[in-house]
Amino acid sequence: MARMKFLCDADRCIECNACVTACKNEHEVPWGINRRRVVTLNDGKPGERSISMACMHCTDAPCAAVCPVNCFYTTADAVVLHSKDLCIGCGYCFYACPFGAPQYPRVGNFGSRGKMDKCTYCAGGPEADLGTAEYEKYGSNRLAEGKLPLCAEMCSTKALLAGDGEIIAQIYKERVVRRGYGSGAWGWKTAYRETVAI
Amino acid sequence: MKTIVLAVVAALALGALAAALLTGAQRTAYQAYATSGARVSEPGHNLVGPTWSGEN
Amino acid sequence: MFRELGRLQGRVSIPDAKAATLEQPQGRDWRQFREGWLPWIGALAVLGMLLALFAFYFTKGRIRLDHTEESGTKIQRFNAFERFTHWLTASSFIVLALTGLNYIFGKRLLMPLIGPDAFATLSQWGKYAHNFLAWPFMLGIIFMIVVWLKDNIPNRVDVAWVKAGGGFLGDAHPSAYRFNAGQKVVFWLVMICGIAMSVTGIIMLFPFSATDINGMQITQVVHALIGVLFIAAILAHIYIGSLGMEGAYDAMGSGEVDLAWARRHHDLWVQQQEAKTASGPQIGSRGAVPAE
Amino acid sequence: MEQDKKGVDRRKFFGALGGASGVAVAAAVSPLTATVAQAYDPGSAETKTRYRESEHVKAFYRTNGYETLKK
Repeated sequence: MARMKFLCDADRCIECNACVTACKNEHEVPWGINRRRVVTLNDGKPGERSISMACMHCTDAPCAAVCPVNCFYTTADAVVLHSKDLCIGCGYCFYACPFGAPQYPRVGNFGSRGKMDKCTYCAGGPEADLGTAEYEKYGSNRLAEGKLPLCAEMCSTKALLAGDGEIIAQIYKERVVRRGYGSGAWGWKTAYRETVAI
Repeated sequence: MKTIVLAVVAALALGALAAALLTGAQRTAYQAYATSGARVSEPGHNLVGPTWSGEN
Repeated sequence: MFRELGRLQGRVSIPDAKAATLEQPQGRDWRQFREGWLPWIGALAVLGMLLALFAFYFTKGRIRLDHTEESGTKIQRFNAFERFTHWLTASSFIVLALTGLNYIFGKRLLMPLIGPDAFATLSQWGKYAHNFLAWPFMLGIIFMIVVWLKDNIPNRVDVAWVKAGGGFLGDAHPSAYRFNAGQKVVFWLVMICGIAMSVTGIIMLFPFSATDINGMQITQVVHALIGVLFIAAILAHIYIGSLGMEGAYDAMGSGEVDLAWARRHHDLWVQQQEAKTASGPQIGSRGAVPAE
Repeated sequence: MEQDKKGVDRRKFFGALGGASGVAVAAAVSPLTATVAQAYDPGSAETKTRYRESEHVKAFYRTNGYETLKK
């Protein structure tokens, strides 16, 4: 069965932040919540790399393991989702997440920070697919529409890949072979515990 | 016994006071992560549901 | 590649400093602590203490009150403010302990029993209780410093008390001032643990205002570890103060203890009080009541 | 006399507590061993696979790998 993954080709990412904007628009994410963000390493120095990062939908997800109310679940597509009805906003998932994916609508004190929000791989939540309730809590469900996450679909430099992990890894490997270099699939070892042969 | 009841009541009252003060001083993400260049008004109720009161 | 070794810090265009951390593999270590070590440490500490107390109760039984001619005469041991301080701290501590344990064991023990929805609601309220009742607890700790610090400075009598086994081993009743060495240990334990819990708790109450993600993880580890040990220690305190020793509860319940009990457990303190009041208002306020 | 009676009641209470803690040990130990990420099950309708290799998705793979992907 297809296993959904994200792959950011850091040699192609130009830090245009269009993936961030597309995500915000697609799901009507409020200001201050960033399901996806672009981080620039070695900014202004030789070897500068920009990586678009969101929830990587890990195998054996740390957020799901540490959640004190077990509000996470993994779909058959290996997408890690959570229920905002169960979430108590404790913030443990943010401590455990290697990628800083979980977001909270309120930031000051721990007591009332609100329900956690994170990238859903454009796959909605536990409510019925493509319903209003699902959209209001989790955003749109493009996977149910037979599409892929918008951030990857609209990436102008084709840096951000989404979809079946085997296919996108193949695309990336062949790119690296063709151009002769590649800085690796960022976060894959942390998220999926697999060796990418590049 | 009277002192115990008084202490429990005081604990609850102080807890309620702390709740009121801390929740009042709470900042939302759209206030915290906006720069001066952004005009952020009401960010909408999306992703938390239309019945979200701004609490919890 | 270096990405497995450590944290990757970059720059982001959004004014959220913690978003600039691209990867922090330390999250997996924290997960290992929270899901691997903490439940075991917590279960061993709490259940181990319960079993130890259980064993103690059945081998040694309650520590009884000696019935002498002074039984029935009362002496004030804790005034109203001291009792208020104790119960303010104690009642918030109990809620904090239960809701704190809920973070560790709730999903393992309670969630299968009551279902995810009810458990999530309960945990939500538990979280509020934990966050907001922390403040009366911290106030109680401050009050305790004010009212009891002066009586808890260790001195030579405590050494003798410890050498005599505190009266638990054998039948000897070593001398003690207002607080014996065991009680001083409880006091300092509450002080050290309470202050550590308060400091780490405040850091976590205002996430990322004082430290970054790895600092938050370390803070949580310290808070959780001290928390479970604190709970185990307080279980022993609750036992000895209620079930374990006859007459001990009265000190915090009504504030007045039996003079015979006081003489046996805190002889030097009784002498001090008698000297201070010259058998005045503190002692025998109710007059002698025949022993039961 | 009355205190002796109390002691017996309390002893029974404590024995029951001890028994309960024994049950708690048994209950606690079994889930402690599970450290793999686990979560609640919202039902098969919610965890079913939604991804399909539709024309839309195939177009995405094609355009992203248009130089290299032999498919």
